[in-house]
Amino acid sequence: MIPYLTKALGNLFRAPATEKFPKGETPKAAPSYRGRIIYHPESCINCGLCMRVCAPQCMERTIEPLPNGDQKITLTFDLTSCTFCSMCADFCSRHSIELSDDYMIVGTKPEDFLVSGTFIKKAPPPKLTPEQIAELKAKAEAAKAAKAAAEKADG
Amino acid sequence: MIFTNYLVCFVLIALGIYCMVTKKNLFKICVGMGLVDYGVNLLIVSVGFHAGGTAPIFNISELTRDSFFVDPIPQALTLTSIVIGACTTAMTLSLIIMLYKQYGTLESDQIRRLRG
Amino acid sequence: MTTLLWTIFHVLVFPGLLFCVVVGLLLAGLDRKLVARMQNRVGPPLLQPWYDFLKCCGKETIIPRHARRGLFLAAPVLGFAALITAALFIPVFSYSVYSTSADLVVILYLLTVVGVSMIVGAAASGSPFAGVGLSREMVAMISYELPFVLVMLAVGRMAGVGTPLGVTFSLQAIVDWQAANGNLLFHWSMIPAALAMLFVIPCEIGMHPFDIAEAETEICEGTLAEYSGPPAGLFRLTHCVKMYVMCALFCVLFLGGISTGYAALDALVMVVLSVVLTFVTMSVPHAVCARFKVEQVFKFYWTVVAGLALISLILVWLGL
Amino acid sequence: MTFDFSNFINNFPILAIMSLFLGAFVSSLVGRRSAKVRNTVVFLSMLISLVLILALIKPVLLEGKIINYWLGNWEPVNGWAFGNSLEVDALSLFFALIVVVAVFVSGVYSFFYMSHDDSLVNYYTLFLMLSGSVLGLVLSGDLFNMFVMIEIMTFTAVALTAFRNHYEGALEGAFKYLVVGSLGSTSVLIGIALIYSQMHTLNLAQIAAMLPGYDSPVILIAFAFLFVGFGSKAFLFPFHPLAADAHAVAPASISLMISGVLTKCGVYGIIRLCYCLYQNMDQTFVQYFVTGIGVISMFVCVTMAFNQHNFKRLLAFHSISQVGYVITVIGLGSALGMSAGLFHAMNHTIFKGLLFLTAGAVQHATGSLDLDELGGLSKKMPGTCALFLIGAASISGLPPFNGFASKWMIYQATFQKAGETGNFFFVVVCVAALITSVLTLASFIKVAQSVFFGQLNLKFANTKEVSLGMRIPMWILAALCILPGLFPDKVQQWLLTPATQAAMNAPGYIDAAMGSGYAASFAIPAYQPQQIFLSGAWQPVMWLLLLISVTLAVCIVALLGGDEKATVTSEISADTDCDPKYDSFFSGEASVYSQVGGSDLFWGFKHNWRRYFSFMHDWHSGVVNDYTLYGTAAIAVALVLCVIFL
Amino acid sequence: MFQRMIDKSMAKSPWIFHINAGSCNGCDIELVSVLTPRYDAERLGFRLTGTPRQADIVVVSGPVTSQTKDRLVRTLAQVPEPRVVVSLGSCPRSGNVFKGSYCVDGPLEKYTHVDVSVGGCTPKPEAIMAALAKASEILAEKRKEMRQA
Repeated sequence: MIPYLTKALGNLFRAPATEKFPKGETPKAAPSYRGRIIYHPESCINCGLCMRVCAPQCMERTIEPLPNGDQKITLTFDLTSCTFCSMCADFCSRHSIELSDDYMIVGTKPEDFLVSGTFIKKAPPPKLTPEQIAELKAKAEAAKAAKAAAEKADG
Repeated sequence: MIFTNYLVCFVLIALGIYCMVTKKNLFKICVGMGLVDYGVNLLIVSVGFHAGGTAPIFNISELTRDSFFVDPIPQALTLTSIVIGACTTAMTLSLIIMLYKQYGTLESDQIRRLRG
Repeated sequence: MTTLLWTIFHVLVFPGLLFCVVVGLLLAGLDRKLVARMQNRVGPPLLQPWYDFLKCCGKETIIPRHARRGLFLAAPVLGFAALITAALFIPVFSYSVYSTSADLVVILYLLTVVGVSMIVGAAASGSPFAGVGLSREMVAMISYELPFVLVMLAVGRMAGVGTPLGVTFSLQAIVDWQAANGNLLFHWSMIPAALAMLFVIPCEIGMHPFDIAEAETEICEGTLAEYSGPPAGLFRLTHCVKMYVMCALFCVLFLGGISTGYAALDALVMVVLSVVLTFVTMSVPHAVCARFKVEQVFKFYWTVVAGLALISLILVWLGL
Repeated sequence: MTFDFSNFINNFPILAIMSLFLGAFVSSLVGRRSAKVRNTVVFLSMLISLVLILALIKPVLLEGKIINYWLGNWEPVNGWAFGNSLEVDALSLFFALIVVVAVFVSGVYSFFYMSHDDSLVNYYTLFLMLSGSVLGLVLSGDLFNMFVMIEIMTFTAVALTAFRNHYEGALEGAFKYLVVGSLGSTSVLIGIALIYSQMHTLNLAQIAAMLPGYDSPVILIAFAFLFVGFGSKAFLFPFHPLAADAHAVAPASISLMISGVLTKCGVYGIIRLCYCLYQNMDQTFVQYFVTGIGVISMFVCVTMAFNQHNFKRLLAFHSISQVGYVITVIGLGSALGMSAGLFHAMNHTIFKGLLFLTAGAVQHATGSLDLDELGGLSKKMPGTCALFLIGAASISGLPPFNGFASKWMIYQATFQKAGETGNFFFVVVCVAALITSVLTLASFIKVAQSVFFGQLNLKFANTKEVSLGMRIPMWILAALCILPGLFPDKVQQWLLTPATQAAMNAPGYIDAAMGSGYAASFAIPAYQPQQIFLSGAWQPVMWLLLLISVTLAVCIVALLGGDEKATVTSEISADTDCDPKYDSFFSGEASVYSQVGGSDLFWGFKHNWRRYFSFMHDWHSGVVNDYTLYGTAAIAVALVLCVIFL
Repeated sequence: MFQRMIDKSMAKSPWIFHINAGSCNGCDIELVSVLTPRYDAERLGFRLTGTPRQADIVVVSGPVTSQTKDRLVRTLAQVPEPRVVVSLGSCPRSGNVFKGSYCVDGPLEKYTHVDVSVGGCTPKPEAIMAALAKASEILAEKRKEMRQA
C-alpha cells in the first residue's frame, strides 16, 4: 500500500507518460512493423503465388483484355480482410509486394481499405499462318540460295 | 393450610409448564395447558380465602360489620377463568384435530413448516 | 417579498443549485484529473464532467419494456432535489441559511433519500444487473451508515455538552461551538471520528475503491444499467454534487470554526477545503486501491471505521 | 326536557364497545340469510363505534376531560371501588382511535378481500368480537376486565388466524399462537391474582393509588408476570416467532388487526403498568429493562426479516421490530420518549396496516406470497405498487412520510435521555435505533425489488389490479401515512401531547375515578405537566425547499433534454414485444425471466453475519415446545431480575 | 444555446461500449491499451461504459460468429441515438481468416451500418485512437443532423 501511495504521489510531480498522439505528428511504427500493403505493379509478373499463399484470400485479380491483345491486370488487396502476415511479400519473387510501416488504416468507406495496382501485360506476338510460314520458309530458302550463289561466285 | 394451597398451585403450574415444554405430543401439550389453568384457578381462589369465613351469600340487609366471609370477587374471577380455560381447551383440541388431518401426525417437532 | 426573493436566491444560486453544481462538477473534474496524473496520465480536461453531463442531455432516453415509466424517470429528479435540499442545510461556515435545531438528522435522511432514489430507479428499470447493483448499493449504505451515525453522535455530544439537552444536532450550534472553542479536528478525542468521517465520504459517494454498486466491468454499471440520456446525466450530476456536499459536511463538522465573516470568502475557503478533501479521500484511494469486494466493504466499515468512530464517541462521553 | 349532551357523552365508550359486540351477535344471527344484510350490520356497527370514538376527541383529547363510566352505577364507596368501570383518559382514547380506525379500514377491506371465502358469517362475527375486545381492553378501567378482553382477543385472533385453514401452515400458526399466547394470558392472570391478593381491588385507579406506597415482594413478582404477559401480547422478544407465524398465514385483514391493533394492546398494557399502576418508570432498572427488551426486539426482528422468503412473514418481523421502537422509547420514562412512542405506535398501525393490505392485494391477485417467485408486478398493479412504496417509505422513515416524523422524535428522545443522564447505554440505544432504520429500509428494498420491480414472472402475466373496494381502504391508510408526516406539529399538539400528559399523569387518572384528593391521600405527588422538549420538527420551510428543488430538477431536465424532439421516445414501440431496443440489457441475451430473487439480495451483508443468521435460523425452530420454553424463560428471567433489582 | 453546448460536448465526451463478436481477443487487448497511461484516451473524453444504454460509440471486434449474432444485434439495438458503430480490426468487415467458416455469420455490415472501420490484425492503438476521434466527429455531426431533422 505504502509503495503504491508514494509512487502515486510522486507521479503528480512527474511529467505524464502519455504520448501527444492525436495532436502533432504520428509516431513511427516499430522497425519490422507490417502495415499497409504497398504493391508495385510495374514489377509484377502476375505469377499468382501471392494469391495462393494468402490465408484470408484478400486479393482479387481482375484481368481485362484490351483490344490490341494486351491484358490489363488489376490486383486489389482488401486490407479489411488482410491479416498482415506478410506471406505474399515473402513469396513474391519480384518483390512487387511490400508491407510498409503505415499502420493508420482508418476509413469510413470500403474504398479506403483497398490497395490496388494495374499493369498491362503485353500480348505475346501473334501466331503465323501456314502461308506466312511458307512464305518465310521461301524467303529463308531464297536467302540461303542467294548466299550459296554468292559463295559460289566468290569461290 | 393456605400454604398447602399455594404449594399445590405452584406444583400444578410447574408441572403444566414442564408438560408444555418437554412433551412432543400435541394432546399432552393441551393437558399441560389445562394443568397451568387449574393451578392459576386454585391460586385465585386461595387469594380470596379467609380461614373460617362463610360463603358470601347475603341480602344487603344482612350485611353487618361483623359478618366474616370469604372474598367473593376471586370466586367470580375463578368462574370466568374456568370458562376461559374450557374455551382454550376446546379451541386447542379442535385445532389439534385439524392439524392431524392436515399433517398426519401429532408430534410437535414434525409440525414446523413455519420456521426460520 | 424580499424573503421570498432571498429564498429563491438561496435555492437557485448560493448555497443552492448553481454553487453546488459548479463546485461539484469542478471537484469531479479535478478528481479525474488528479487520478489521471497519479496514474501517470494526462487525464481529461477539467471541464470533462460538464461535457459528460451535457452530452447525456443530448441523447435519447430509452425506457425499457420492463421498466416502470413514472418511477424510472422520477427517481433521478427526486434524488437530485433531495441532494440540493440537503446542501441548503449545510452552512457555509458562518453563512447558514436554513439551520434548524436538528439539521444533522435531516441531512442524514436526505442523503439516504438520494441513495434510495437511485435504488428505486434501479429497481424500476427492471434489469437484473440493476437488481444486483441496488442490493450492493444497499449493502454499501448499511456499511457507511453505522460509522456515520456514530460520528454524528460524537460531534453532537461534543458540541452540545453545555446545552440543556446535553446534545445538539444543529450544524449552526456546532459551528458556533467550534468558533468559540476551536475546531473539532484539533481536539484529540475527535481525531478518530474525523478519520472515520474521511472514510465515510468516499463510500457515501460511491467513489472508486468502494464503487461496488456501479462496478462497470462486473455488473454493467449496476444501478445505472438501464439509464440513458438525461436521467443518466442527472444521476451523474447528483454523483458530482454529492462530492461537494459530503466535503462541505466534513468541513462544517470538523473545521467549522474557521469562518472569516465574509460569505464570499467563506465560500472560497470551503471550495479550497473541498478540493483538498477530494484529493485526500477520493483521488488518492482511487489511484492506489483496487476495488473492494462487497463483503469486504461491509466488514471494513463495521469494524475499522465504526471502531474509530466508537472510540471517539466513548472518549467524548467520558468528557475527554 | 333538555338533553344534556356533556353527560350523555359518558355513555359513548360503552356504546362503542357494545356496538361492536352487538354487531357480532346480530351478524351471526341474520348473516346466514343474506350477505348484504350481514355486511350492512358489520359496516354499521363499525361505523357507529368509529363515530362514537371520534365524538370523544373534543372533550377528552382537547379539553382534557376524563370519562368515567361505572357499569351498573356501582360508584366507589368510601374510597373503595366495587364496580367495573370504563375509564377513558386521553391515552385510552388515543389507542381507541387507533383501534377503531384500523378496525374500520380492515373491515371495509375484508368485504372485498374475503369475498371468495366461505363461512364468512363466522369470520365477521369473530372479527367484530376481536375489535370489540380490543376496544374494551384499551377503554377499560379495571384489571380483570382487561384480562377477559385479552382472552377474547387471543381466542378470536387464533380463530381468525386459522380461518383459511386450507392454507399451508394456517393451523400450525394458530396452534402455536394459542399455546404460547395462553402462556402469556396465564401470566397476566397470575399477576392480577397476586395484585388482588395484596390490594383487594381490581380497579386500575385504586390500585394505582395504593401500589406505589406498598412494599411487598409479591407486588414485584406481579410486575414481572404482568409485564411478560402484556409483552407477549405485544409479541416482544422472545414471543416474536408467534407473530411471524400468525401473520404469515392469517388473511391480510387479520394480519392488519394483529400487527396494528393487538400489539398496540400490549403496548397500552405496558404503558398503564409502568406509568400508571406502578409508577416506577423513574427507576433506572425499569428503564433499562423496558428499553433493553425494546432494543432486542427491534434489532433481532429486523435481522430476521432478512432471512424471509414470505412477504407477510417478513412484514410480521418488521411489525415486531417497530413495536420494539415503541417499547424502547416508552422505556425512557421521559415525556418526549412517551410522545415519540405514542406517535410511532400510531404510525406503525397505519403504515404496517397499509403494507399488510398491499400484501393481501398481491396475494389476492396472484395467489402467491413467495418473494423468490413474484416479480415485476408494478406493471400489472400500479396502484398497489404506489401504495406499497408509500408504506415502505413510511416504515423506513424517509422524510416526507409519517415514519420519519416519529423516528426523528425517537432518536431525539433517546439521545436527549443519553445527554441528560450521561449514560452510555442510551447512546447505544440511539445507534441501534438508527441502524435498525437502515436495515428496515434495506429489507423493504428487497421486497420492492422482488415483488413489484424487476421482471414479470410469466406465471403472473394475467394478473389484474385489485378492485377499487380494496384500494380505497389502502388509500385511506396512505393518506394517513402522509398527513402526519406533513403536519407533525399538529399531531403533536392535538393527539400526542394530551395522550402523553395523560399517560404520565397517574394522580389525575386516580382522582378522576376515585374523587379528587384520593391520590394525595396516598401520598402520590400531584402531577406537574412535563414540558416536551422537541428540538425542532420537520418544518414547512423544508417543504418549501424540497418542493423548489424538485421543480428545479424537473426544469433542468426539461430545459436540457426535454425539448429535444428527436430524442423523445416513441411510445408505441415501447409496448411492442418484438423490438429489442426496449428489452432489458442482459448482456445481449434474449429477455427471459431473469429476476434477482429476494433471497439473493444483500449477500455482502448476510455473508459477514452468516453465523448469526444460521444461529437465528436454528433458534426459530418452529417447534411449539421451544417457543413455550422461550416464553417460560422470559417469565423466569423477568422474575429474577425484578426480585433482585426492584 | 444549450443545444449548441450539447452539440459541442457531444464530440468531447464519447463513451465507448465494446462488443466482442467472437474476436480472438487481440483487438480487445489493444482497445484496452488505448486507455493505458501511454495512450490515455480519457484525455479526449473517452470512457468505457458497462452498458450500451449509455454508450455513444459501439466498438465491435470479431467476425460475428453465429453464437454472438443475436446478442450483437440485440445489444446494438439497445444503444440510444445518436450512435456510431466502429468496427475494430479486419474481422468484423470481412471475416478475415475465418471467412467462409460454417460458424461465421459476418460481416458486420449485414446487421448495421458501420461508420468507421479500423484495419489491421490487430490495429495499433494509435490507429484505434484515430478511429475513435473520427467516430466522435461523426457523432457530433449525427447529433446536428438529428437536431435539424
